[in-house]
Amino acid sequence: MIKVQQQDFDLAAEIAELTRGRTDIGGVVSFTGLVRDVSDGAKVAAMTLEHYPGMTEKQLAAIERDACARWPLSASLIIHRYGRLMPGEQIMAVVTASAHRQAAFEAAEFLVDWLKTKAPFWKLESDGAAESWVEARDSDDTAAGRWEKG
Amino acid sequence: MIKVQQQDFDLAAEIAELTRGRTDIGGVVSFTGLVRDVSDGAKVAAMTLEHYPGMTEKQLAAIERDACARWPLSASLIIHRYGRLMPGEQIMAVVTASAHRQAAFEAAEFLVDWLKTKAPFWKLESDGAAESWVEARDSDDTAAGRWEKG
Amino acid sequence: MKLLYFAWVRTRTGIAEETVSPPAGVNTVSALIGWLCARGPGYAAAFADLKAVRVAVNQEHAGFDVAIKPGDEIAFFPPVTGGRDDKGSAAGF
Amino acid sequence: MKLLYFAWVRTRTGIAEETVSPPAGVNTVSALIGWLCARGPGYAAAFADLKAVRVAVNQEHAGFDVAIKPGDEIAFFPPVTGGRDDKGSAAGF
Repeated sequence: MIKVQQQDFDLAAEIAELTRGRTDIGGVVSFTGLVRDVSDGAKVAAMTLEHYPGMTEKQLAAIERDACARWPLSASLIIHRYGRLMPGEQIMAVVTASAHRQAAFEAAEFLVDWLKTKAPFWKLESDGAAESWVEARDSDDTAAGRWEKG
Repeated sequence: MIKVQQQDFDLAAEIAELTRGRTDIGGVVSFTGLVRDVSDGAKVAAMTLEHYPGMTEKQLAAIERDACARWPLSASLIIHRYGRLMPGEQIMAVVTASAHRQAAFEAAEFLVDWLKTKAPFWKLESDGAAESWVEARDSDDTAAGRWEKG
Repeated sequence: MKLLYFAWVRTRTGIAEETVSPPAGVNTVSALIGWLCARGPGYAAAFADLKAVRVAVNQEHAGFDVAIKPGDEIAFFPPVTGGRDDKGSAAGF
Repeated sequence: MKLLYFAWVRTRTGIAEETVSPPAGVNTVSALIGWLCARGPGYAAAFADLKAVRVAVNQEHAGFDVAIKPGDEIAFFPPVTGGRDDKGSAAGF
Protein backbone atom coordinates (compact mmCIF):
# COMPACT_ATOMS: atom_id res chain seq x y z
CA MET A 1 0.00 0.00 0.00
CA ILE A 2 1.21 3.51 -0.87
CA LYS A 3 0.34 6.66 1.06
CA VAL A 4 1.71 10.07 0.03
CA GLN A 5 0.32 12.60 2.44
CA GLN A 6 0.93 15.90 4.18
CA GLN A 7 -0.35 14.87 7.61
CA ASP A 8 1.55 12.86 10.21
CA PHE A 9 0.90 9.15 10.73
CA ASP A 10 0.56 6.73 13.65
CA LEU A 11 2.89 3.80 12.99
CA ALA A 12 1.12 1.40 15.36
CA ALA A 13 -2.26 2.18 13.79
CA GLU A 14 -0.82 1.67 10.30
CA ILE A 15 0.69 -1.70 11.29
CA ALA A 16 -2.54 -2.75 12.99
CA GLU A 17 -4.47 -1.88 9.81
CA LEU A 18 -1.99 -3.79 7.67
CA THR A 19 -2.07 -6.96 9.80
CA ARG A 20 -5.72 -6.86 10.95
CA GLY A 21 -7.38 -10.25 10.85
CA ARG A 22 -4.13 -11.88 9.66
CA THR A 23 -2.91 -14.71 11.86
CA ASP A 24 -0.30 -16.01 9.40
CA ILE A 25 2.20 -13.17 9.80
CA GLY A 26 5.24 -13.97 11.89
CA GLY A 27 6.97 -10.64 12.00
CA VAL A 28 6.61 -7.01 11.02
CA VAL A 29 9.60 -4.76 10.30
CA SER A 30 9.22 -1.01 10.18
CA PHE A 31 11.56 1.84 9.43
CA THR A 32 10.65 5.40 10.32
CA GLY A 33 12.68 8.30 8.96
CA LEU A 34 12.86 11.42 11.12
CA VAL A 35 13.89 15.03 10.49
CA ARG A 36 17.18 15.92 12.14
CA ASP A 37 18.17 19.37 13.30
CA VAL A 38 21.56 19.34 11.58
CA SER A 39 22.62 19.16 7.95
CA ASP A 40 26.34 19.15 7.14
CA GLY A 41 26.89 20.71 10.54
CA ALA A 42 24.48 23.61 9.98
CA LYS A 43 21.41 23.98 12.17
CA VAL A 44 18.12 23.18 10.46
CA ALA A 45 14.94 24.88 11.65
CA ALA A 46 12.56 23.29 9.14
CA MET A 47 12.51 21.22 5.97
CA THR A 48 10.01 21.41 3.12
CA LEU A 49 9.47 18.38 0.89
CA GLU A 50 8.19 18.92 -2.62
CA HIS A 51 7.12 16.07 -4.88
CA TYR A 52 5.54 15.33 -8.26
CA PRO A 53 1.99 14.20 -7.48
CA GLY A 54 1.01 11.32 -9.70
CA MET A 55 4.54 10.30 -10.66
CA THR A 56 5.49 9.83 -7.01
CA GLU A 57 2.67 7.37 -6.37
CA LYS A 58 3.45 5.48 -9.60
CA GLN A 59 7.11 5.12 -8.68
CA LEU A 60 6.41 4.07 -5.10
CA ALA A 61 3.88 1.48 -6.31
CA ALA A 62 6.44 0.13 -8.80
CA ILE A 63 9.20 -0.30 -6.22
CA GLU A 64 6.72 -1.91 -3.80
CA ARG A 65 5.75 -4.42 -6.52
CA ASP A 66 9.44 -5.05 -7.10
CA ALA A 67 10.01 -5.78 -3.39
CA CYS A 68 6.99 -8.12 -3.30
CA ALA A 69 8.39 -9.99 -6.30
CA ARG A 70 11.82 -10.39 -4.68
CA TRP A 71 10.78 -11.34 -1.15
CA PRO A 72 7.86 -13.40 0.21
CA LEU A 73 5.94 -10.58 1.87
CA SER A 74 2.51 -10.95 3.42
CA ALA A 75 1.90 -7.20 3.36
CA SER A 76 3.79 -3.96 2.82
CA LEU A 77 3.29 -0.24 3.20
CA ILE A 78 5.17 2.88 2.15
CA ILE A 79 4.13 6.21 3.69
CA HIS A 80 5.87 9.39 2.61
CA ARG A 81 4.99 12.88 3.76
CA TYR A 82 5.45 16.14 1.90
CA GLY A 83 5.18 19.77 2.95
CA ARG A 84 6.89 21.58 5.82
CA LEU A 85 8.40 19.42 8.57
CA MET A 86 10.19 20.33 11.79
CA PRO A 87 13.15 18.49 13.41
CA GLY A 88 12.00 15.35 15.23
CA GLU A 89 8.98 14.90 12.96
CA GLN A 90 8.37 11.70 10.99
CA ILE A 91 9.12 11.99 7.25
CA MET A 92 8.39 8.51 5.99
CA ALA A 93 7.88 4.92 7.01
CA VAL A 94 8.25 1.52 5.40
CA VAL A 95 6.48 -1.52 6.85
CA THR A 96 7.02 -5.10 5.68
CA ALA A 97 5.31 -8.18 7.06
CA SER A 98 6.37 -11.75 6.38
CA ALA A 99 6.43 -15.25 7.78
CA HIS A 100 10.22 -15.02 7.35
CA ARG A 101 11.83 -12.36 9.51
CA GLN A 102 14.90 -12.08 7.30
CA ALA A 103 12.74 -11.44 4.23
CA ALA A 104 10.93 -8.69 6.09
CA PHE A 105 14.24 -7.10 7.15
CA GLU A 106 15.81 -7.30 3.68
CA ALA A 107 12.74 -5.97 1.88
CA ALA A 108 12.42 -3.05 4.31
CA GLU A 109 16.09 -2.15 3.90
CA PHE A 110 15.77 -2.39 0.10
CA LEU A 111 12.75 -0.04 0.11
CA VAL A 112 14.41 2.46 2.45
CA ASP A 113 17.58 2.54 0.33
CA TRP A 114 15.46 3.16 -2.76
CA LEU A 115 13.36 5.86 -1.10
CA LYS A 116 16.48 7.63 0.10
CA THR A 117 18.06 7.76 -3.36
CA LYS A 118 15.37 7.46 -6.00
CA ALA A 119 12.03 8.66 -4.64
CA PRO A 120 10.91 11.83 -6.42
CA PHE A 121 11.09 14.22 -3.46
CA TRP A 122 13.09 17.43 -3.26
CA LYS A 123 14.08 18.93 0.04
CA LEU A 124 14.35 22.59 0.87
CA GLU A 125 16.13 23.23 4.17
CA SER A 126 15.75 26.36 6.21
CA ASP A 127 18.06 27.50 9.02
CA GLY A 128 15.44 30.02 10.13
CA ALA A 129 16.77 32.73 7.80
CA ALA A 130 17.99 31.36 4.46
CA GLU A 131 16.60 28.43 2.49
CA SER A 132 18.55 26.03 0.27
CA TRP A 133 17.76 22.99 -1.86
CA VAL A 134 19.49 19.80 -0.74
CA GLU A 135 21.57 18.26 -3.50
CA ALA A 136 22.01 14.56 -4.21
CA ARG A 137 25.10 12.84 -2.92
CA ASP A 138 27.00 9.84 -4.23
CA SER A 139 27.15 7.76 -1.03
CA ASP A 140 23.42 7.12 -1.19
CA ASP A 141 23.62 5.83 -4.73
CA THR A 142 26.19 3.34 -3.49
CA ALA A 143 23.83 2.05 -0.80
CA ALA A 144 21.03 1.59 -3.31
CA GLY A 145 23.45 0.07 -5.81
CA ARG A 146 23.95 -3.07 -3.74
CA TRP A 147 20.44 -4.18 -4.67
CA GLU A 148 21.03 -4.04 -8.44
CA LYS A 149 20.72 -7.42 -10.13
CA GLY A 150 23.56 -9.06 -12.01
CA MET B 1 15.62 -0.18 27.66
CA ILE B 2 14.20 -3.57 28.66
CA LYS B 3 10.52 -4.29 29.30
CA VAL B 4 9.32 -7.76 30.24
CA GLN B 5 5.59 -7.56 30.73
CA GLN B 6 2.31 -9.42 30.51
CA GLN B 7 0.25 -6.60 28.97
CA ASP B 8 0.21 -5.60 25.32
CA PHE B 9 2.18 -2.58 24.06
CA ASP B 10 1.65 0.31 21.63
CA LEU B 11 4.64 0.39 19.29
CA ALA B 12 4.14 4.01 18.20
CA ALA B 13 3.91 5.15 21.83
CA GLU B 14 7.07 3.20 22.71
CA ILE B 15 8.97 4.73 19.78
CA ALA B 16 7.69 8.22 20.65
CA GLU B 17 8.89 7.73 24.24
CA LEU B 18 12.28 6.50 23.04
CA THR B 19 12.85 9.40 20.64
CA ARG B 20 11.09 12.20 22.56
CA GLY B 21 13.04 15.44 22.51
CA ARG B 22 15.73 13.89 20.30
CA THR B 23 16.36 15.72 17.03
CA ASP B 24 19.59 13.88 16.19
CA ILE B 25 18.02 10.53 15.25
CA GLY B 26 17.80 9.83 11.55
CA GLY B 27 15.93 6.56 11.52
CA VAL B 28 14.14 4.10 13.74
CA VAL B 29 13.86 0.40 12.92
CA SER B 30 11.35 -1.80 14.68
CA PHE B 31 10.54 -5.48 14.56
CA THR B 32 7.32 -6.81 16.02
CA GLY B 33 6.84 -10.56 16.48
CA LEU B 34 3.28 -11.86 16.25
CA VAL B 35 1.56 -15.10 17.25
CA ARG B 36 0.61 -17.23 14.26
CA ASP B 37 -2.29 -19.67 14.19
CA VAL B 38 -0.26 -22.57 12.81
CA SER B 39 2.68 -24.53 14.16
CA ASP B 40 4.18 -27.29 11.99
CA GLY B 41 0.85 -27.37 10.17
CA ALA B 42 -1.25 -27.85 13.31
CA LYS B 43 -3.80 -25.23 14.32
CA VAL B 44 -2.84 -23.16 17.37
CA ALA B 45 -5.57 -21.69 19.54
CA ALA B 46 -3.31 -20.04 22.10
CA MET B 47 0.28 -19.87 23.27
CA THR B 48 1.58 -19.40 26.80
CA LEU B 49 5.03 -17.94 27.37
CA GLU B 50 6.85 -18.78 30.58
CA HIS B 51 10.07 -17.08 31.63
CA TYR B 52 12.56 -16.85 34.47
CA PRO B 53 11.92 -13.47 36.09
CA GLY B 54 15.17 -11.80 37.02
CA MET B 55 17.37 -13.88 34.72
CA THR B 56 15.35 -12.81 31.68
CA GLU B 57 15.86 -9.11 32.35
CA LYS B 58 19.58 -9.64 33.03
CA GLN B 59 20.05 -11.50 29.76
CA LEU B 60 18.06 -8.99 27.70
CA ALA B 61 20.02 -6.11 29.24
CA ALA B 62 23.30 -7.89 28.42
CA ILE B 63 22.43 -8.46 24.76
CA GLU B 64 21.20 -4.87 24.46
CA ARG B 65 24.55 -3.65 25.84
CA ASP B 66 26.27 -5.92 23.32
CA ALA B 67 24.28 -4.40 20.43
CA CYS B 68 25.05 -0.86 21.63
CA ALA B 69 28.76 -1.73 21.72
CA ARG B 70 28.70 -3.13 18.17
CA TRP B 71 26.58 -0.48 16.44
CA PRO B 72 26.31 3.30 16.91
CA LEU B 73 22.79 3.37 18.35
CA SER B 74 21.11 6.49 19.70
CA ALA B 75 18.51 4.46 21.58
CA SER B 76 17.20 0.92 21.81
CA LEU B 77 14.32 -1.00 23.34
CA ILE B 78 13.44 -4.65 23.82
CA ILE B 79 9.88 -5.50 24.88
CA HIS B 80 8.94 -9.13 25.49
CA ARG B 81 5.60 -10.33 26.76
CA TYR B 82 4.85 -13.45 28.78
CA GLY B 83 1.62 -15.20 29.71
CA ARG B 84 -1.20 -16.41 27.49
CA LEU B 85 -1.35 -14.99 23.94
CA MET B 86 -3.79 -15.54 21.09
CA PRO B 87 -2.98 -15.71 17.33
CA GLY B 88 -2.45 -12.24 15.87
CA GLU B 89 -1.27 -10.80 19.20
CA GLN B 90 2.10 -9.09 19.59
CA ILE B 91 4.72 -11.20 21.41
CA MET B 92 7.75 -8.94 21.36
CA ALA B 93 9.31 -5.92 19.75
CA VAL B 94 12.79 -4.60 19.17
CA VAL B 95 13.37 -0.91 18.42
CA THR B 96 16.72 0.59 17.38
CA ALA B 97 17.39 4.23 16.58
CA SER B 98 20.49 5.55 14.88
CA ALA B 99 21.85 8.29 12.67
CA HIS B 100 22.90 5.46 10.33
CA ARG B 101 20.01 3.51 8.91
CA GLN B 102 22.12 0.43 8.18
CA ALA B 103 23.34 0.30 11.79
CA ALA B 104 19.74 0.44 13.01
CA PHE B 105 18.74 -2.38 10.64
CA GLU B 106 21.70 -4.60 11.52
CA ALA B 107 21.35 -4.10 15.27
CA ALA B 108 17.61 -4.85 15.13
CA GLU B 109 18.20 -8.03 13.14
CA PHE B 110 20.95 -9.08 15.55
CA LEU B 111 18.66 -8.59 18.56
CA VAL B 112 15.74 -10.40 16.94
CA ASP B 113 17.94 -13.37 16.00
CA TRP B 114 19.20 -13.52 19.56
CA LEU B 115 15.72 -13.23 21.07
CA LYS B 116 14.46 -15.98 18.83
CA THR B 117 17.18 -18.42 19.81
CA LYS B 118 18.59 -17.46 23.18
CA ALA B 119 16.03 -15.51 25.18
CA PRO B 120 14.91 -17.46 28.24
CA PHE B 121 11.28 -17.98 27.27
CA TRP B 122 9.47 -21.30 26.95
CA LYS B 123 6.38 -21.68 24.84
CA LEU B 124 3.40 -23.90 25.54
CA GLU B 125 1.09 -24.23 22.54
CA SER B 126 -2.54 -25.23 22.77
CA ASP B 127 -4.70 -26.43 19.87
CA GLY B 128 -7.80 -25.88 21.99
CA ALA B 129 -7.67 -29.39 23.46
CA ALA B 130 -4.09 -30.58 24.11
CA GLU B 131 -1.07 -28.51 25.17
CA SER B 132 2.56 -29.11 24.23
CA TRP B 133 5.89 -27.44 24.89
CA VAL B 134 7.66 -26.13 21.80
CA GLU B 135 11.15 -27.56 21.38
CA ALA B 136 14.24 -25.77 20.10
CA ARG B 137 15.21 -26.20 16.48
CA ASP B 138 18.60 -26.07 14.78
CA SER B 139 17.75 -23.60 11.98
CA ASP B 140 17.41 -20.79 14.49
CA ASP B 141 20.82 -21.44 15.95
CA THR B 142 22.21 -21.07 12.44
CA ALA B 143 20.59 -17.66 12.04
CA ALA B 144 22.01 -16.45 15.34
CA GLY B 145 25.38 -18.03 14.52
CA ARG B 146 26.11 -15.54 11.73
CA TRP B 147 26.66 -12.86 14.38
CA GLU B 148 29.39 -14.78 16.23
CA LYS B 149 32.74 -13.04 16.21
CA GLY B 150 35.85 -14.50 14.63
CA MET C 1 1.44 20.39 -23.86
CA LYS C 2 1.58 20.72 -20.08
CA LEU C 3 4.88 21.68 -18.49
CA LEU C 4 5.76 21.17 -14.80
CA TYR C 5 8.75 22.56 -12.89
CA PHE C 6 9.94 21.36 -9.50
CA ALA C 7 12.36 22.48 -6.77
CA TRP C 8 15.05 24.97 -7.93
CA VAL C 9 14.02 24.55 -11.56
CA ARG C 10 10.65 25.96 -10.48
CA THR C 11 12.19 28.80 -8.48
CA ARG C 12 14.19 29.80 -11.59
CA THR C 13 11.35 29.60 -14.10
CA GLY C 14 9.21 31.37 -11.55
CA ILE C 15 6.17 29.18 -12.21
CA ALA C 16 5.16 25.67 -11.16
CA GLU C 17 3.20 24.74 -14.26
CA GLU C 18 1.98 26.09 -17.59
CA THR C 19 0.38 24.93 -20.80
CA VAL C 20 2.26 25.80 -23.99
CA SER C 21 1.77 25.24 -27.74
CA PRO C 22 5.22 25.40 -29.36
CA PRO C 23 5.52 25.22 -33.17
CA ALA C 24 5.43 21.79 -34.85
CA GLY C 25 9.21 21.66 -35.24
CA VAL C 26 9.64 21.55 -31.44
CA ASN C 27 9.24 17.78 -31.22
CA THR C 28 11.93 16.63 -28.78
CA VAL C 29 12.74 17.54 -25.17
CA SER C 30 15.93 19.28 -26.38
CA ALA C 31 14.04 21.38 -28.91
CA LEU C 32 11.49 22.29 -26.24
CA ILE C 33 14.24 23.45 -23.89
CA GLY C 34 15.73 25.59 -26.71
CA TRP C 35 12.35 27.12 -27.41
CA LEU C 36 11.75 27.80 -23.69
CA CYS C 37 15.18 29.43 -23.21
CA ALA C 38 14.29 31.98 -25.89
CA ARG C 39 11.24 33.01 -23.85
CA GLY C 40 13.13 34.70 -21.02
CA PRO C 41 16.09 34.78 -18.65
CA GLY C 42 14.30 32.65 -15.98
CA TYR C 43 14.11 29.72 -18.40
CA ALA C 44 17.68 30.29 -19.55
CA ALA C 45 18.81 30.17 -15.90
CA ALA C 46 16.78 27.02 -15.20
CA PHE C 47 18.33 25.19 -18.15
CA ALA C 48 21.85 26.66 -17.94
CA ASP C 49 23.31 23.39 -16.58
CA LEU C 50 21.51 20.49 -18.23
CA LYS C 51 23.62 17.93 -16.33
CA ALA C 52 21.69 19.02 -13.23
CA VAL C 53 18.23 18.74 -14.82
CA ARG C 54 16.09 15.60 -15.09
CA VAL C 55 13.08 15.15 -17.38
CA ALA C 56 9.92 13.09 -17.23
CA VAL C 57 7.53 12.71 -20.14
CA ASN C 58 4.06 11.58 -19.11
CA GLN C 59 5.41 10.76 -15.63
CA GLU C 60 8.17 8.48 -16.94
CA HIS C 61 11.86 9.41 -16.75
CA ALA C 62 13.07 10.43 -20.20
CA GLY C 63 16.23 11.58 -22.01
CA PHE C 64 16.66 14.92 -23.76
CA ASP C 65 16.35 13.24 -27.18
CA VAL C 66 12.90 11.79 -26.48
CA ALA C 67 10.10 12.78 -28.87
CA ILE C 68 7.23 14.87 -27.52
CA LYS C 69 3.85 15.75 -28.95
CA PRO C 70 0.85 17.95 -28.13
CA GLY C 71 -1.00 16.65 -25.07
CA ASP C 72 2.14 15.34 -23.36
CA GLU C 73 2.92 16.19 -19.73
CA ILE C 74 6.58 17.18 -19.49
CA ALA C 75 8.28 17.80 -16.15
CA PHE C 76 11.69 19.28 -15.34
CA PHE C 77 13.34 18.82 -11.97
CA PRO C 78 16.71 18.36 -10.23
CA PRO C 79 18.02 14.88 -9.36
CA VAL C 80 16.00 13.65 -6.40
CA THR C 81 17.46 14.17 -2.95
CA GLY C 82 16.10 11.55 -0.63
CA GLY C 83 18.23 12.92 2.16
CA ARG C 84 21.80 12.01 2.96
CA ASP C 85 23.59 9.92 5.54
CA ASP C 86 25.33 11.05 8.67
CA LYS C 87 26.48 14.60 8.14
CA GLY C 88 24.00 14.89 5.30
CA SER C 89 20.58 16.45 5.17
CA ALA C 90 18.05 16.96 7.91
CA ALA C 91 16.20 14.04 6.32
CA GLY C 92 18.21 11.81 8.56
CA PHE C 93 17.27 8.40 7.29
CA MET D 1 19.20 -23.27 48.57
CA LYS D 2 16.34 -22.16 46.36
CA LEU D 3 15.37 -24.37 43.44
CA LEU D 4 13.32 -23.23 40.44
CA TYR D 5 11.78 -25.38 37.71
CA PHE D 6 10.47 -24.11 34.38
CA ALA D 7 8.39 -25.39 31.46
CA TRP D 8 8.18 -29.19 31.19
CA VAL D 9 10.78 -29.64 33.94
CA ARG D 10 8.26 -27.89 36.19
CA THR D 11 5.33 -29.98 34.98
CA ARG D 12 7.32 -33.15 35.81
CA THR D 13 8.55 -32.09 39.24
CA GLY D 14 5.04 -30.81 39.90
CA ILE D 15 6.27 -27.64 41.61
CA ALA D 16 7.64 -24.31 40.37
CA GLU D 17 9.98 -23.60 43.26
CA GLU D 18 11.10 -24.94 46.60
CA THR D 19 13.75 -24.35 49.24
CA VAL D 20 15.88 -27.36 50.14
CA SER D 21 18.78 -28.08 52.48
CA PRO D 22 20.63 -31.09 51.09
CA PRO D 23 23.50 -32.64 53.08
CA ALA D 24 26.94 -31.01 52.84
CA GLY D 25 28.22 -33.61 50.36
CA VAL D 26 25.73 -32.38 47.77
CA ASN D 27 27.99 -29.59 46.49
CA THR D 28 27.68 -29.74 42.69
CA VAL D 29 24.72 -29.48 40.33
CA SER D 30 25.18 -33.16 39.42
CA ALA D 31 25.10 -34.22 43.04
CA LEU D 32 22.00 -32.10 43.62
CA ILE D 33 20.23 -33.79 40.70
CA GLY D 34 21.15 -37.21 42.12
CA TRP D 35 19.83 -36.21 45.51
CA LEU D 36 16.59 -34.83 43.99
CA CYS D 37 16.00 -37.97 41.90
CA ALA D 38 15.96 -40.02 45.09
CA ARG D 39 13.10 -37.88 46.41
CA GLY D 40 10.43 -39.17 44.03
CA PRO D 41 9.42 -40.28 40.55
CA GLY D 42 8.54 -36.69 39.42
CA TYR D 43 12.16 -35.62 39.89
CA ALA D 44 13.42 -38.81 38.27
CA ALA D 45 11.22 -38.08 35.23
CA ALA D 46 12.34 -34.43 35.07
CA PHE D 47 16.01 -35.44 35.05
CA ALA D 48 15.71 -38.66 33.01
CA ASP D 49 17.28 -37.03 29.94
CA LEU D 50 19.96 -34.59 31.09
CA LYS D 51 20.84 -33.64 27.49
CA ALA D 52 17.48 -31.87 27.43
CA VAL D 53 17.96 -30.00 30.71
CA ARG D 54 19.73 -26.67 31.20
CA VAL D 55 20.91 -25.22 34.52
CA ALA D 56 21.43 -21.73 35.89
CA VAL D 57 23.16 -21.01 39.18
CA ASN D 58 22.35 -17.57 40.57
CA GLN D 59 20.79 -16.63 37.23
CA GLU D 60 23.88 -17.51 35.19
CA HIS D 61 24.00 -20.47 32.83
CA ALA D 62 26.07 -23.25 34.42
CA GLY D 63 27.33 -26.77 33.69
CA PHE D 64 26.41 -29.86 35.69
CA ASP D 65 29.85 -29.91 37.34
CA VAL D 66 29.52 -26.41 38.79
CA ALA D 67 29.88 -26.08 42.59
CA ILE D 68 26.86 -25.01 44.59
CA LYS D 69 26.46 -23.84 48.16
CA PRO D 70 23.69 -22.94 50.61
CA GLY D 71 21.96 -19.71 49.60
CA ASP D 72 22.38 -20.32 45.87
CA GLU D 73 19.44 -20.02 43.48
CA ILE D 74 19.48 -23.00 41.13
CA ALA D 75 17.12 -23.25 38.18
CA PHE D 76 16.39 -26.17 35.86
CA PHE D 77 14.71 -25.69 32.49
CA PRO D 78 14.62 -26.96 28.89
CA PRO D 79 16.64 -25.28 26.14
CA VAL D 80 14.89 -22.02 25.33
CA THR D 81 12.48 -22.01 22.43
CA GLY D 82 12.27 -18.55 21.03
CA GLY D 83 9.93 -19.77 18.36
CA ARG D 84 10.83 -21.27 15.02
CA ASP D 85 10.85 -20.14 11.42
CA ASP D 86 8.28 -20.80 8.77
CA LYS D 87 6.57 -24.06 9.56
CA GLY D 88 7.75 -23.66 13.14
CA SER D 89 5.97 -22.50 16.22
CA ALA D 90 3.10 -20.10 16.57
CA ALA D 91 5.71 -17.61 17.74
CA GLY D 92 6.10 -16.66 14.15
CA PHE D 93 9.02 -14.28 14.28
